Amino acid sequence: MPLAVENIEKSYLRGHFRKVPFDVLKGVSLEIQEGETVGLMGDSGSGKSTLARILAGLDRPTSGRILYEGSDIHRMKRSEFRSYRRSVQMVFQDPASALNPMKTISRSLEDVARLAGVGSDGIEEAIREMLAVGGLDPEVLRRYPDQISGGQIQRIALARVLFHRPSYLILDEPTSALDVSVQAQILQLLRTIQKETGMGCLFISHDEAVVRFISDRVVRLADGEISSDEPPGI
Amino acid sequence: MNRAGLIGFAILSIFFLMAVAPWIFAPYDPYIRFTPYAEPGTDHILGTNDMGHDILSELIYSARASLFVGFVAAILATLLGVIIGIIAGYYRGWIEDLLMGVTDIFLMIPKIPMIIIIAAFLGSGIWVLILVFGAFSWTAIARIARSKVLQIRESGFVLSARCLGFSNRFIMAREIAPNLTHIVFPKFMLLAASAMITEASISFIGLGDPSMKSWGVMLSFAFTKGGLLNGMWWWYIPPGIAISVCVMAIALIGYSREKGADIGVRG
Amino acid sequence: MHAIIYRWPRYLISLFLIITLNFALPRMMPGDPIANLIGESAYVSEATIQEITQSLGLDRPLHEQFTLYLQSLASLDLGYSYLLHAEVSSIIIERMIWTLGFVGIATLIGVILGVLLGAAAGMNRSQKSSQLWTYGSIAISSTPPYFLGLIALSIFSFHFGLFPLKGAPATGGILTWLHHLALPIAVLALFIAARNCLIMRGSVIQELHEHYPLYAKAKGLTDRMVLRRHILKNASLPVITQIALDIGFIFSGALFIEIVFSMPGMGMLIYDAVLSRDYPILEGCLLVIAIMVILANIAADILYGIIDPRIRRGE
Amino acid sequence: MSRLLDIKNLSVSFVSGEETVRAVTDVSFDLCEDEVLTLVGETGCGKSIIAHAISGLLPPEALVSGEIRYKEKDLQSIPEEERVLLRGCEIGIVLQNPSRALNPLYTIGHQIRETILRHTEKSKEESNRMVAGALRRMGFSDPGIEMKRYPFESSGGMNQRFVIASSTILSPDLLIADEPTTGLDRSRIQDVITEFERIMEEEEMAIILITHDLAVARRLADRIGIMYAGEVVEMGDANRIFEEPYHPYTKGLFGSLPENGCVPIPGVSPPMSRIVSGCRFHPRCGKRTAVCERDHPQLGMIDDRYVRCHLCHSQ
Repeated sequence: MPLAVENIEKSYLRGHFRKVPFDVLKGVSLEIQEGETVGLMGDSGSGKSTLARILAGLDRPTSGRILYEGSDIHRMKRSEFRSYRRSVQMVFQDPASALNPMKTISRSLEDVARLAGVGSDGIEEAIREMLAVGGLDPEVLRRYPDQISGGQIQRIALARVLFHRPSYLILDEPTSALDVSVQAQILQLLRTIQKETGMGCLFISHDEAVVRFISDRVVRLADGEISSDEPPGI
Repeated sequence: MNRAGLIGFAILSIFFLMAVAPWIFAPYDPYIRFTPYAEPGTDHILGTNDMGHDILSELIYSARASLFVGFVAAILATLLGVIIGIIAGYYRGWIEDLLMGVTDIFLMIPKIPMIIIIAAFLGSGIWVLILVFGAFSWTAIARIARSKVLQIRESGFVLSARCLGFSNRFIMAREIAPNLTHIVFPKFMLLAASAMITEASISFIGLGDPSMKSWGVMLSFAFTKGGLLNGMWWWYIPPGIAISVCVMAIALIGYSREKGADIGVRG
Repeated sequence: MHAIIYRWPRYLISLFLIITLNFALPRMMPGDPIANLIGESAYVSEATIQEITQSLGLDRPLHEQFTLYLQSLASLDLGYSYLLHAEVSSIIIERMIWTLGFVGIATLIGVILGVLLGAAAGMNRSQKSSQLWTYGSIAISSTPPYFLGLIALSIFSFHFGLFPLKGAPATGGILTWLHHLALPIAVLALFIAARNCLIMRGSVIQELHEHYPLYAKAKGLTDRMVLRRHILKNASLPVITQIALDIGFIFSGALFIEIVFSMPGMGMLIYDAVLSRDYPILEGCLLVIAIMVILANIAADILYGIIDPRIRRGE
Repeated sequence: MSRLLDIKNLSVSFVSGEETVRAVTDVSFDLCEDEVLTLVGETGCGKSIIAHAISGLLPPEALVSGEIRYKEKDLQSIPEEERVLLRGCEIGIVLQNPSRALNPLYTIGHQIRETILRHTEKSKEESNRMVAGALRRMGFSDPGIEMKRYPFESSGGMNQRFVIASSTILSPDLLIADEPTTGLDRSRIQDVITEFERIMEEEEMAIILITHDLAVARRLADRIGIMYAGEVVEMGDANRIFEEPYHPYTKGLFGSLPENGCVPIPGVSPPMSRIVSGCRFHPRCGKRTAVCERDHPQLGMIDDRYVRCHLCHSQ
């Protein structure tokens, strides 16, 4: 089942004293197929992060529909929306704030497992599984996020959202704050995971080379509108 | 914690012990009457007051009221402030506008005159002081909590928690609130300090709780019953010093936890 | 300017809240409302009570009473003190001049002293003198201001006899006046300086963590120039807001210092009113102090707008 | 071309508590007039520390050893007053995060002018003309408007160009740019690169460019130094190194670029507080031998460049 947005518009009121409406997205339509990686490019201010947040259900569009399994997610029943939430996951840019700094890694993973309904006896197994997906040493478990590297954090963030077995994954500049050698590790990990799970991905980046490497299709966003949508080879 | 903070902690612990078990420290029951106006000597290290009460014992027994007012009022104000700040910062929109408008309005109400007038009408009592102080002191905490929440709510771990499907309550209580401790704790300590000074001030003008002994009440009697005019320094200096030292201990702990503004030599 | 336009409803609501509270307190509190309105220890005749009931509309519903109350406030009528036998407004004005002068001078000295010491303490944190200012400020701000006054009084007036015991001369020229006021002003100024020193110090340290001081150094400015031309201005922004919010606190401190020095200002007025439960006076004082705090906040907003282009030019 | 800068055995370390962080170890290089040297490396490799050490902007707790000779003067031993005056005048410095490098409370014009007024006797009007001229050369058609702007009114890319203008307004002999493109959008990065290219073309200036962005390095550098764990591991002509890297780390770094297939280097960079014995790269090197684990390799000349690797030398 594809994930699609139809004619999405989003405007904010800007300014503290005189509120001026500001259009971030001006009618964007996009469809992501299962198993497909769509690269989304654009400068800051082009609306790419806003689009990602709308897809993840974090923001509501001013108008337009988000369709998943044929129904509009903002017209869903609470329980349906909750299951949508789990099917579409998101990974964020800044590794420094990707995990709660007040929790140990083990605690962060445990909370997700519990949320997914894993009982106390299954927790350890669940955490081991998540570590295996991220290719991480169990030694990181007792650390706090500021005691491990940015690359390790992004692996944990990735492994954690995969625990919900989402059908779609949105990645908002997941490697922009990382060094190239670490970026290569994460991109390779993402490729492997995607091959195994057949997820659809929306990969946001401002780096042409990265997007070309990872995507099946490249969509460019400029001033809140899609300016091109083509295979990465060109 | 730095050295100053540790010293503060040690001093505060002693005061707490005095508050919990004053009989360990005090030489007499503070209500026994000896010869009034006795000068400091071997029997009464700090002399006696106009009622003949041993001043040192009174001083030690007074720790309880002062600390109780300080910390209970601070806890009340902090809880209120943190809850309002988190809700305003997390939900944003009209809830934020409303709550922050209320905060701004409360911020401008002069606290001590307010407490004076309410205590004058309602009669003096420790709970009047605590409730009124709490009701008018949460504003600063609400402001800093909200501005911190505004930052945190956009950070990856909170957005991820929303995507992962955690409830808003879980996110506010378990993801956001713990991250506020290091900015709220110093303010909490300073609030406790400020509540203790307020108690001492209010008691000084005769609006203290007559059923409890406190340093402010002691000072008030020393001032009105001629302690100052007769040069009986042992009557009015010790309670004042006790307030200052205790408040300073609390403040030192607070400042030592304030990020960036830490006192003392580092790096 | 935008900030003020944006915030003026808050000032108004704040004032309105105080007025409403003033109106409600005597009428809601336990006890006889008449006693609450005229003060517990005031003795008045039956006829006067009738008159008060009439003029305040106490026999009418609350909202009509409130309208009457607002009308009298609008004509600057704060009520009548049956204990002092005078209009509350005229009593307060007479006393306020003292307090305003006292607070004004002390605030000026205290703020300048505190900001300078705080800036110095923030710039060189490891210096001995910086630590002295810092710990000294913590000690002073940990002390109730009136206790500071008591100590000053007992040392300088009792032991050394340098200053008079009472803070207000009945007659005499400016020198007598200064002689009487020097000690209370010094105590309040010290108290204000201590608070501002800590605020400024924290503010400077925070600015030092910013990147622009480093870039200013990269232009060839010395540390002293960076402090004077860059950090001082930026760091004083939060201090302005803080002073405005502190005005209520400074006033309260001043009231207690006045009591200790028996100065004929609002502090003594409140003290006497508390002892004799002269409620009209207490209510009038609360309103006046609240108005001053609001005015201070408006002034701070204007000043902030002048200094900070981000506010001046809007978003 | 004569030598402008000569750095010998520069080491910088920080002591915090029990730990010693050796941020830079034994770095030597020289720089000719009119030459662009780029130091490339990943987070924490010490490249920015070198920039700050040359500029004299390291925090006081940094322990610096070695020699930094600028125009035959040892910058470490000249008096601080002399060194301060070099900054902004002879040595221009551009820092990362331009929007934070500028003071939010002053206009762009004021902040660029500050450099001129600090180092020359020029009047305010003359300085303003100079600033306007510089901005016009950068392609701002109406410099008057730009000069009246505040930093919060311009984008990050624009602010970075203002910072560059300010740092180069007195035509320094040496320009040190620390991550000037970090945090900017691709197209803004392009603007900044264009700006550097213009400076290289129009002005006689030696440039040290610190960056982690290989694309930027490739565009601008004459010579390039690759850093790993506080050391230079390979240094030489930029084109030659990009064509054919020798050191295993350089090879790994280029291989992890997406355009080269994203082949990652196994493992992670070591923490600078616990440095491994032998070659610092050996735990991650696929070709390591017993020598690599035991002996620390020296930076030696191979063909046209310097390389720090046992294997390259034994081939």
